Formats: sequence, C-alpha cells, structure tokens
Amino acid sequence: MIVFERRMEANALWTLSSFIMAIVAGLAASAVLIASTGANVPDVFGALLQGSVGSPKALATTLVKATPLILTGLATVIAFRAQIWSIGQEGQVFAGAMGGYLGAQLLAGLPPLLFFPGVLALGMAAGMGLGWIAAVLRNRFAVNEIISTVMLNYLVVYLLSWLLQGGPWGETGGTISYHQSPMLPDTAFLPALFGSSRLHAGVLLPFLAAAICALVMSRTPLGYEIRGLGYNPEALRHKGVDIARTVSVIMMASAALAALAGAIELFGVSHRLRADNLIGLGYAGIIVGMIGGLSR
Amino acid sequence: MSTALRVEGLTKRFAGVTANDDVDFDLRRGEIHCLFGENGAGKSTLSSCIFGFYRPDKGEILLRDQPVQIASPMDAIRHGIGMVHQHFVLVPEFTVLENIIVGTQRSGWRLNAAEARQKLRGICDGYGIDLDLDAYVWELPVGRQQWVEILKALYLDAQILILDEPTAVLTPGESKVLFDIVRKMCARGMSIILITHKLVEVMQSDRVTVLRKGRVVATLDTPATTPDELARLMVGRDVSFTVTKPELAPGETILAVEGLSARGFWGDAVLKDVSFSVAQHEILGIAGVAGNGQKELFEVLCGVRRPAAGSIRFKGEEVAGMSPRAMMDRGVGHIPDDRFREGLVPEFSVAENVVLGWQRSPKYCNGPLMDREAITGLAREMIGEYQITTRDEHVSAGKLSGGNAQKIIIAREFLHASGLVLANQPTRGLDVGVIEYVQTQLLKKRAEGFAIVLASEELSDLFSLADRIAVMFKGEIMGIVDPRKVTVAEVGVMMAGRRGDIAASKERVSA
Amino acid sequence: MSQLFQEAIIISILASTIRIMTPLLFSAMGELITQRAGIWNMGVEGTMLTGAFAAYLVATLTGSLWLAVLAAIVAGALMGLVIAFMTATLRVDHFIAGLGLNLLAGGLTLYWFQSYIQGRAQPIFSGFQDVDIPLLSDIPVIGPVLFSQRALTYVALLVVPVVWFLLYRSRYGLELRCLGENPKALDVKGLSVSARQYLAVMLGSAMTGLGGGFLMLGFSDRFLADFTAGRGWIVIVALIAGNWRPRGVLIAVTAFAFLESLATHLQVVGAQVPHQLLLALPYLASIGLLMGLRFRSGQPARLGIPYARE
Amino acid sequence: MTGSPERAAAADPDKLNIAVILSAGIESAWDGTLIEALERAKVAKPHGLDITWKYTDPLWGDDAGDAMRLFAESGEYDVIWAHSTYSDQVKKLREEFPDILFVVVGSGNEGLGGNQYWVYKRVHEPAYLLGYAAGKLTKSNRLGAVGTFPADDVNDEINAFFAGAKAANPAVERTVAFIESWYDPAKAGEYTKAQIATGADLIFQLTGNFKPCEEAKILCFGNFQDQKSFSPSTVLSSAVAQWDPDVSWIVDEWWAHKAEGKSYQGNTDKRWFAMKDGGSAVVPNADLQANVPAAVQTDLDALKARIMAGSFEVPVDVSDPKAK
Ligand SMILES: Nc1ncnc2c1ncn2[C@@H]1O[C@H](COP(=O)(O)OP(=O)(O)OP(=O)(O)O)[C@@H](O)[C@H]1O
Ligand SMILES: Nc1ncnc2c1ncn2[C@@H]1O[C@H](COP(=O)(O)OP(=O)(O)OP(=O)(O)O)[C@@H](O)[C@H]1O
Ligand SMILES: [Mg+2]
Ligand SMILES: [Mg+2]
Repeated sequence: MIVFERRMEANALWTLSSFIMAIVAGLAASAVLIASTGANVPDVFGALLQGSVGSPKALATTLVKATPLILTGLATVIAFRAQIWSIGQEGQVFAGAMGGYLGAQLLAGLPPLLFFPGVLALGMAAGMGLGWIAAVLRNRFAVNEIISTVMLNYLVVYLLSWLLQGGPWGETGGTISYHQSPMLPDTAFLPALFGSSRLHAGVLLPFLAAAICALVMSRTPLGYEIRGLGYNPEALRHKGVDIARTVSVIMMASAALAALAGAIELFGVSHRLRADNLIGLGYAGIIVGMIGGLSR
Repeated sequence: MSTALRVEGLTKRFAGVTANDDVDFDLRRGEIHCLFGENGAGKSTLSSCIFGFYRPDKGEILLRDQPVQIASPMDAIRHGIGMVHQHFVLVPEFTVLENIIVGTQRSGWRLNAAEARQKLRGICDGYGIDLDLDAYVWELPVGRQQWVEILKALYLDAQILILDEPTAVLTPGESKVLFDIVRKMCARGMSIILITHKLVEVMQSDRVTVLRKGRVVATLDTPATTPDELARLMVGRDVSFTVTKPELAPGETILAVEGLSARGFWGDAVLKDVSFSVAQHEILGIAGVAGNGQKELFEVLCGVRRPAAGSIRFKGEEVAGMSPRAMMDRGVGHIPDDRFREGLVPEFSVAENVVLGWQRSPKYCNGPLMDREAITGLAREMIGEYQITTRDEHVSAGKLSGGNAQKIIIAREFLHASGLVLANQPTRGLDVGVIEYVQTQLLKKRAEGFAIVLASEELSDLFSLADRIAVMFKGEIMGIVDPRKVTVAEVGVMMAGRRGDIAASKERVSA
Repeated sequence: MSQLFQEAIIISILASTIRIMTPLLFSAMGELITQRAGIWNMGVEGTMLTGAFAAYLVATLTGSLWLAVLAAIVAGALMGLVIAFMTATLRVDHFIAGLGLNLLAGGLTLYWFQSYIQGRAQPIFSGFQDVDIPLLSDIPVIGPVLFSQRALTYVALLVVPVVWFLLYRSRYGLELRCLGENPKALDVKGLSVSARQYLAVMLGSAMTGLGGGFLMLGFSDRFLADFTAGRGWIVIVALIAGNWRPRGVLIAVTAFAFLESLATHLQVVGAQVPHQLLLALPYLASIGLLMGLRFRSGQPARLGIPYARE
Repeated sequence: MTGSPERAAAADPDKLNIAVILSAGIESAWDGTLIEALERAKVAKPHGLDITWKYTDPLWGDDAGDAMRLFAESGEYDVIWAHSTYSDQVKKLREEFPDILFVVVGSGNEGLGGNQYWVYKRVHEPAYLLGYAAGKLTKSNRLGAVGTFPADDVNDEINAFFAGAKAANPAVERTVAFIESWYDPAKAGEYTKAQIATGADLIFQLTGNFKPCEEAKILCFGNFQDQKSFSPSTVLSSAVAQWDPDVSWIVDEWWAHKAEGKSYQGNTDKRWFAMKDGGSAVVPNADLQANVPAAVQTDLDALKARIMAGSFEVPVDVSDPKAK
C-alpha cells in the first residue's frame, strides 16, 4: 500500500515508485473485486493488459482515455499543492465542453489554425469563470471552497441539462432526445493523428500542459508562491504576497486545465455536447492528481 | 541526598544525527538540575527519552537505583515523571480544566470534573498558582499557558518534573514566580530537570549539566561555577556578554509615527495613540510584557495589519495603510517574533527562504523563470557571511535549529532592507552564542546608518543595545526613556502601567 | 403558485423536509464524529452507498428490516475500518483514502449487485412504514409533519442530542475532540492516538452507513447503481456549513432539505420556470446563505493531518 | 477482415449470434424488456434460427464504441444491438463491418441507413388508454406523472396519458415532474408524494417507485414493463413495451441479407410498431379489477378495440409536458 509521508525534497525515484505502487494498489483492489465473485483473476488481468497496451490501437485508446484524466489530475495538483481543496473539476470539465461548444458556434468557418485554439481557449475561459466564482466566494465571502465547488458542480450539470432541453442547444428535428446537442460539423473534429480513427491531436495537449505545469511549479515565481501557499500562507502574507490574488490565479488556472479536458472530449471524442461522456472525469482526476502529484 | 533518577550511557540517533551520545546523567531528590547547551545540543531529546516519548537506541534509565523500562509516556507517568514540552501540547479550544483532565479519567463514561476540580484547587492553593480553571486556553496569554502545562504534570502526581525551556515565553516577573514555585516543589521532595538558555536562571539551580553536540561536557555544582565558565563550556570559546555600543549621533529621521491606533479581531483597541520616531544610527527599544501591543505595532509598521487611525511617515512619505509589499519595496525589513510561522517557509530550502518575498525581483529571475544559480549563489554567500550551520543551501529551513533559522531571516532582511529594520524578539529561545551574534549584527546595521526598532522582553538586551526605550502597556506608550538615565527597576514599573518621562519622545517627534 | 400556501401543501413541504433530512442527518452526525476526531473522511458517498447496498441485500435475503439496519451499520463500520487503517495506520493522505473509497464502493456495490441479481428480475423488499405516535400525531400540522414518520426518523432526530452529549459531556467525547485538535496532547499522556481514531472513525462511519441504509429501507424498495446520487457530498457540505457543531450541522441539513422540498413542490404545483432551475435552487440558495454568514471557524485544528510523533 | 462473402454463399445459416450493448442495466425496464423479447424469440426460432446473445454492462459513448469494436472484430456476432443512443459510435464502425447488422434504439439517434437499423419504441397508445381510465376513475380530477428526464419517447407517453384523461374527463388537471436523475428512488418518491399532496389521486409512475402510492393508498400506473409485481396493491395497470416485432423485423432483415443475399437497407427515419402490431400493450392487474367499474371497463375495451382496428389514432405529441 501507499504511505504518503510528507517529503521535503522532490525525489524523482520516490515519485516514480509511488506511481508504480498506486498502479499495483489499484490492481490489487481490482483483484479482490474480481475474486470476490469467483472469476479467474489471471485471465482477467491478461485481457486487461492486452486491452490497454497490447496493440497500437489499444495504445491509442489508452491515450485518448488518459487525456482528460491527466488534465483534471494536473488541475488537482495545482490547487491541492496550494492547500486549496477545490473539488470543482467535475463541473469545470462540463463548463469546458459548454464553452467549447459555444465557441464552435461563434467561430464556425474560421480556418482550423484559428478555430481550434479559439474554441479550446473559450472552453478554458468558461472553466476559469467557474474557478473565479469559487475564488471570489472564498476571498470575499469566506465560503469554504469545498462547499462552493460541490455546489457549483451541481449548478453546472443542471445548466447543461437546461441548455440541451428547453434551452437553445438541444437537438431538434426527428432525433430529438434532449440529452445532446446536434453533431458538430466535420470541420470541428480535432484532426486525427497517424491516420488513426480515434487518436486525435488533443492527446498531445496533456503532455504539453504537464510540461508547462512542471516548469511553472518548479521554476517560476508563481510556482514558488503556490508551493509556499501550501506550506505556510502566513509567512507569504508577511513577505508581501497578495494571498487573495494568488488564490484566484491558482483556482482559475486549475479550472482552466479541467475545462480543457472537457473541451478536448467535445472536439476530439464525442463531437457533440452531452453529459454522459463527461461524468466522472473530474472526480477520477482528483484521485489521479493526488496519487501522482502529492507524493512530492 | 538520594538519587531520584539516573541515566547511563544513553544514546539516541535520528536519521544521520546522533542527538544524544553516551549520556550519563543523574538527578538527586529535591534538586533543580539544569540542562544547558547550544541549540541542537540534545537537551530536548534527552528529556523526551526520559519521558518515554522517544525510545533510546542504547542506555539505561534507573529510578531510585532500580532499572526501569520506560517504553511510553504512560510508563513515565506511572513512575511519577512529568514533562512540560518546549512547544506547548495544549488544546486551545479546550478550557484549562479540560486540558488537564483529558485522558485521565479511568472510569465512568460521563465526564466527571468535580473531583478533578477539587484536586486542582488543592494543588493551586498549595503552590500559590492563580489560574481560572474554566478559561479557554486560547484566551490565555502564553505565560499563563505555561501554568496549564505545569498543572497537567502535577495533576498526574509527578515526582520528577522536566521543564523544557519554560521561561522562553515568560516575562522576568513570571519567571521569578515560576522559580518560587519550583523551589516549593523541591522542598516537598520533587526533583526538577530544567532546560534554559538564560544564564541568570541557570545560576539559580543546584547543579548544571552542560551538553555539547549530544555529549555531556561537564556536570557542575552551580554555586561553584560562573556564567563565563558555563558559556565557555557550552560554546567552546569565550562569549562576551556585554556588546560594546559606540556612541553615534542620530542622523535624519527615518520613521515618524503619530497618533497610531489599531483594532483587534473583536474590534478592541490593541494600539492606542502611539507616537514615536526613529532616526538613522538609532535603535529604539520597545519594552513591555508580551501581549501589550508590541506585535500589533510591528504588524502595522510592516503593513500586515491596517491601522485604524494615525500617521506613519517613512523617510517623509505617508505610508500608513500600505501593503506589506509596498513597505518592503520602500526598504522596510521585518524580523517577526514567530520565526517559523511568519518569517520562514519551513519546508522551503535555505536558498528559497533567502529570497522569500523577493522571488519576483529581477535580481533573482531570468526572464519568467527564477534564476537558480543567482539564488543558490546568494544563499551560499549568506551562509558564509552569517555563519549559518547547515549541510548546504538545499536543506529545508525547518530542519535548522532555531538559531540558524533566525540567521536566515536576519540575513534576508538585512540584505533587502534600506533604512529601517523592525526586529521583534529576535533572540527569543536562542543560546547565548547566537544572541551575541544577533546583537552584533544589529549594532553593525546601526553603524551603517539604519534606524532600528527592537522589541525584547529581556530588559538587559534593551539596556545594552537601545539608544532610547519606549515602554508599552495595554497598547499605549507609557513613556520613552534614555537607558543611560533610568534603572531597570524604573522601566519595570512603567511596564506595569505607570507613566514615565514622555518629554524625550515629544522632543523627537517635533524634530 | 398560490397553491403553495394551502395547509395540505405546507404540511407536505415540511413532512418532505423531515424525510429528506433524516438519512442525511445520520450520515452527517457520523461524519461529524469522524471529523472531530481529526480524520477528514471524503468517503461519505461510498460509505452511504455501501450501507444502502448492505441493507438492500439483507432486506431482500432475509425480509427483516431490522437485520438490514444492522447490516448497514456493520457495512459502514467496515468502511470506517478501511479508512482508519489507511489514515491512522498507513497515514495515507485523508483525501486520497476517502476519494479512493468512493470509487471502490461505487465499483464494488455495482459488481456485487449484478452478481446478486444475475440477470433475473430484481428482488424488491417492502420498507419501513410510517409510525404514528399516539396523540401527538393528531396535533394539526405538527402531528403529520413530526409524529407520523418512519421509526428511524425519530431515531435520527434523537441522534443529534445524543451526539452532542457524546462529544461535549462524555469522557470519551473529550478525548475524541482532543484527537482533532491536538492528538499529541493524548500521546504525551501515554494514550494511544490511533486506537482512538479507529474507534471514532468506525463509530462515525457506522452512522454514515446507517444513513445510507435508512435511505434504502425508508424510501426505496430496491437498489440501483449510484443509489445515493451525491448525497455524501451534501453531507460534507453540511458539516462545513454547520461549522463542525451538532446544532450547526442540524441547521445546515434542515435548511438544505427544506430548500429541496420547496423546489420539489414548486415543480409539482407547476411553477412556470425550467424545472432544472428549480432543481438547482437548493444549491444556489445554499451558496447565497453561506455568503451572508461568518463565524469563528470551528474546524478541528488538526483535521486531515495524519498524526505521527515528530 | 471478418464477415467474408464466402460465409454468405454457404447453405442457409442456422445460428444468429447477437451482441447487445445495454445502456441502463438488465434490471431496468428498458433493457430488461428487450432481453425478455429475445428469450421469446429464442423459443420461437424464426427461420429455424438458433438465437444466442451476449449482453454488456451499461456502457456509454466511447466505451460503448470500444465494446462494439471488440464484438465486431471477434467475428462472432452477426447483429450488434446497441440498445440506446449509439449512432455516433455505429457511424465509425458500420462501413468497416458491412456484413454486421447494427441496431440503434430510441431517441437521439441519427438515421444512417445501410447496415444500421433504427428501432424506435412508442408506448403512447397504452398510455392513452391508462389516461382514459384515470380520467374516469379520478375523484379529485387531478392526475400526476413523475418522470426521470424528459425526452421524445418519454414525452409522447406523458402527453398521451393526459390526452386520454382529458378525453374521458375534460375537467382533469395535471401535474408533471422530472427528477433529472436515473437512479434516485428516494427523490422520485418525494416528487410523487408532493403530487399526491396537491390532490393527485392517480399517478402515472415512470420512475418505478410505488411506495408513496401504497402509503397514500391510491392507485397508480406502471410504465414500460408490467410493474404489478413491484406493488400488487397499487399498480392498476401498466403500459408495456414489447420488442418482439422489432426483434423479428431485425431477424428478417438479417436473414434476407444473409440467406437471400439482399443488401441491408436500414431505415433513416424512426420506425415503430403500433399496439395493434404488438409493439406495445396494456397489462392490467387482474387483482385490482374491482376498482374499475364495469361501465368504465366497457368504454376502455371499446376504445382499445378502435385503436387495435386502426379506426382511432392516438396522436403523437412530443412537446414538453407541463403541469396545467
Ligand atoms: N525528530 C527528530 N528527527 C531527526 N533529528 C532530530 C529530531 N529531533 C532532534 N533531532 C536532532 O537532534 C539534535 C538534538 O536536538 P534537540 O531537540 O535535543 O536539541 P536541543 O538541545 O533541545 O535544542 P534547542 O536548544 O534548540 O531546544 C538536533 O541537532 C537535531 O538535528
Ligand atoms: N523533524 C526534524 N528533523 C530534523 N531535525 C529536527 C526535526 N525536528 C527538530 N529538529 C531539530 O531539533 C532541534 C531542536 O528542535 P526544537 O523544535 O526543539 O527547536 P526550536 O525550538 O525550533 O529551536 P530553538 O529552541 O533554538 O528556538 C533543532 O536543531 C532542529 O534542527
Ligand atoms: Mg529543545
Ligand atoms: Mg529550543
């Protein structure tokens, strides 16, 4: 099992081994699960391994599925490092997809090089809006961020439901179902990589985002402040750091990452706005982020 | 006198550090036995081993010449050993009574306080301790929290009491009361292990054991030794207790405070109409019992707390209400009293702490990134210049001893300040060697032309360093005096709320 | 809309408030105990879900509702044991432990559920009925609201003073609160911190599981995937909003349940707004309420921080 | 790679293997009724076929697409019956596997044609009959309906229910609620109780929680499957979906392709089987028949006969049902 003691210094080996331990722990838990109903454990794991990295296609699938989790995981790491217990990733994923969908309508017709950055940015902006609300609630009104983000998660889910049913984005015509928007035009599909049917260009972004996050956290003054905020906000306040502002920046950056996950799901995978492919990405990301990121 | 407790060949290692190395130690019945040594010498570790909080790697503990197994604090308590930890182990949200009885009731599932209350009354009356058992601990000043800790031990019928730096947070008056009580305990047959850095207090003990780097250097009968000898044994060199302060004419006024007031969390007035000024080449001492507004005064001056009224002029500019950032940018340095909470990020490395607050300064940045080379270079320079004892600049500050941690803050503030340094209790809890060093540094800055505001509970410090002393009581300045013209006793009277000579201050403010 | 003010509807709104709040109350009081002992258990949802599933399983297998209640309690305590082992013994980060438990519980209950029904028609059970308290239930308005409810509802309402007494008036409660505020204070008296944390988390989680079980036995006749539908999060929110005090938590849970009940009735009487807006109302209003409130935080000082001798 | 033309050329097939992608789980009415229809088809052996199937756990979106691909690539399945909104996933597969017959079901799908068939289910005719009975039986003149999420194939039922009630009793008022959750019986219960509190004395229960009706001792109607067993004392009658005509339609299409070499010609518009064709039915609860006066029963029988004969058409109204 994984024991997380606070690590004072970054330790690559420890981080790596904690990842491995996390995977082992996950597998062990699954083994118990499978065994509890009498199935053959080795068979199931063989199939699992085959299914996740056994072929290029499976690898592509794994990458596509990992993409949103890495992003929501990063969102978690950034916030939790600063001891900001935002669990709004779930709602922010939704917001990202919604912002992206709005963007697809506003920016329709632009060349891809402008269109995709534009819609992804709008998705992230929508997430940042949510992060900003939670930050204002915390800074101005002293509302605990766990409360505000849980509540905002619900609100966003209901907002999407209304937009798709009763609101302006629902699919109309013969296939009306209220749970989804119409399909986006082909031009709004994220381009495929290596001619694969499902590996879309969006899978590159988490790696880019992870690299940027790592650089920001370890090398920039902002990263220094984020870490410092997590350790000792009082000392930072005494030494001239505007805590409220830093909290806002962190919550918005974290929300932007989670929202990016939602936008990529929209343009890369589902190609239409619907809730059920977004559900759970945020909560799963929290665990990914905590296992990957908190083992400093 | 019989031996109450004996430690033989005790060794305790932490990862890589030998905190206690083959320590022999004995405590006689009815004596006050001091443990004396530098920060990090192993005093607290030895105490914790005796108390069963740590398991020694080697060695034996004997009670009344019988070897005993002390595997946990439970065992220690059963053997009549009590300990007051260096950092209080109290629950601020509990009342005094609750803090004392928690975990001690052995039967019944209803909380039964009546019996405990009666027993505590007896103890308090016997020793003359005056404490409201129903007050919340968070309401109590630190000095009084110390009594709670002591009562906890007495309530459990301790016969041997370990006091780890109990006087670090006490005023001289409170310390005196503590010593009176400790003597009463001895008279009743209790034995006391006392840890302190203050030589005056060491000199009141019966015997003293000096530790250096985990080893026992000597055990002496106190009456047969002198402070100088003890200091030499402890540090390994001569320590001068009186720093020499050159006469310097004050230059232009750096800081002028006029009619300053501030409010606390509950809207109460914590600063009332405070006025003073400090000039170049001048150290203004702030005397006062802790909790009389010194902390709030420093917070307002460095921008962390908003003033309710009044003016603060720094180099002629009105700065009241400005942010900490603005004050830092104008050259105000601040050494806060709670070094690990307000002055440092303990998890950050020494290097990172050296630039705390200046992380965005172009000096330490290379475009958008922090310039690691510049920062580590600077940190190495500071480690050399301020003789900070650490393996290297990557060690986290929290692992340094209090004295070395304090040196990081001093190095950082002196480096970035220009004109004014605010120092609140900069020598609290430090060993005499480090105190000497800090004082020398303050005087050096004074010579360079800085204005310094220095608060200390040690009046002797203020008398040797300050050019003028402002005495604070309940958020007000009782008077500003010239240390060459008043006695310690006179200042003590003012600290208790009597007004003194304000003329000196009036003169300055108008100047 | 004016329908809303008819007596029958007002009674219905209030009675519904009580029904919505009581399962939450069990869980919230359980989580209160857990958190006052310093363990920030994020696994409320998973614990409630497991409690609900255990109750369903036992109710359909044995037909005994009270055995099912016991099953929910035991299931909750077992979840507590897992949390305690992870946080007090392994010193895993509390958030990871709890969130991981949620995932595990979601997967396990679904898996067991499917293995249990194996494609046949889902067995159902007949849950608790309302118990009219003689005389009291005849009082106008108050009677039907308060004294014509499930047996466990009365228990839930009694749990609040009991927990209050436990925390503030019992020997054990003082130690329990001490765990959350400063466990070292117990350690230096030679008392085991982790043993007490195990006890507190298991007791708390047993109550949390009972909340899930009551939701099942009182208001449903079958299990479904994700049966608790996010109520665990509301419990955590209520705990924070209630400032970690029994009375505060009671008020928070009541306020939330009332808003939810109000929203329900607004939809039913046909308020001319999108029904999603009405469903969102309790959450919107809660944020609004909290914006206006300020108090000295009652959060236990060492909440969520694994304890170890330095 | 699979579904090679040689196979089709051989003798008449005697096996039909179906992969079923479920959306809600076998215990739900939506999925459970399909499996029941398959069981009946297995017994009936259309074209002498030995029908076998394998169904999944509930899957959505991309995960469902992955499962379909695994089934298709295994080469063991002739029909992939994706039992909800899955045309986005079928779109990515159907050209690669032209021999496999894909089925998508219900609202939200796109009519792709070719080897994708689009099964639709309307239960509005039985709902109309239930509504008619409710209109006759109500004493408070107020009827309620509780649903999970609104959708085309949910709204049609609720609207038909109230249209039937209106036809029987013009004074009827309605109350409608959606709980916006698939899995929350407790919440569904509160909405039902609230409707009862506003005076509703007969409930069209689309969320499966009959407990409130039992407690209030009122009658209610089940939906999509015969729900009498959930509450024998309150479920007066259920509007039931029957997938048998849909299954035999698909089996016939597959047979035509496989045995007769015809190309697949999937429908691009919804296709649903009316009550008279066996696509849906009313299943009354005989134990509660005493609650229905003979005159009402006579009316109902007459109405049902007209529907079955095609002389009366229940209108399809998919607009948002609102309380009135
Ligand atoms: N928990 C610990 N883990 C690792 N090393 C420790 C620990 N506690 C103490 N040490 C080491 O043991 C040595 C002795 O520490 P100790 O606390 O006994 O010093 P001290 O004499 O009480 O100092 P001070 O005067 O600052 O209180 C220190 O140098 C430190 O490096
Ligand atoms: N976890 C730890 N790891 C390593 N060393 C430690 C640890 N905890 C304490 N120490 C060491 O123990 C010594 C004393 O610690 P303690 O907390 O008693 O000191 P302090 O009160 O902060 O310092 P001072 O008494 O000098 O003000 C220090 O030298 C410190 O380096
Ligand atoms: Mg010490
Ligand atoms: Mg010390």
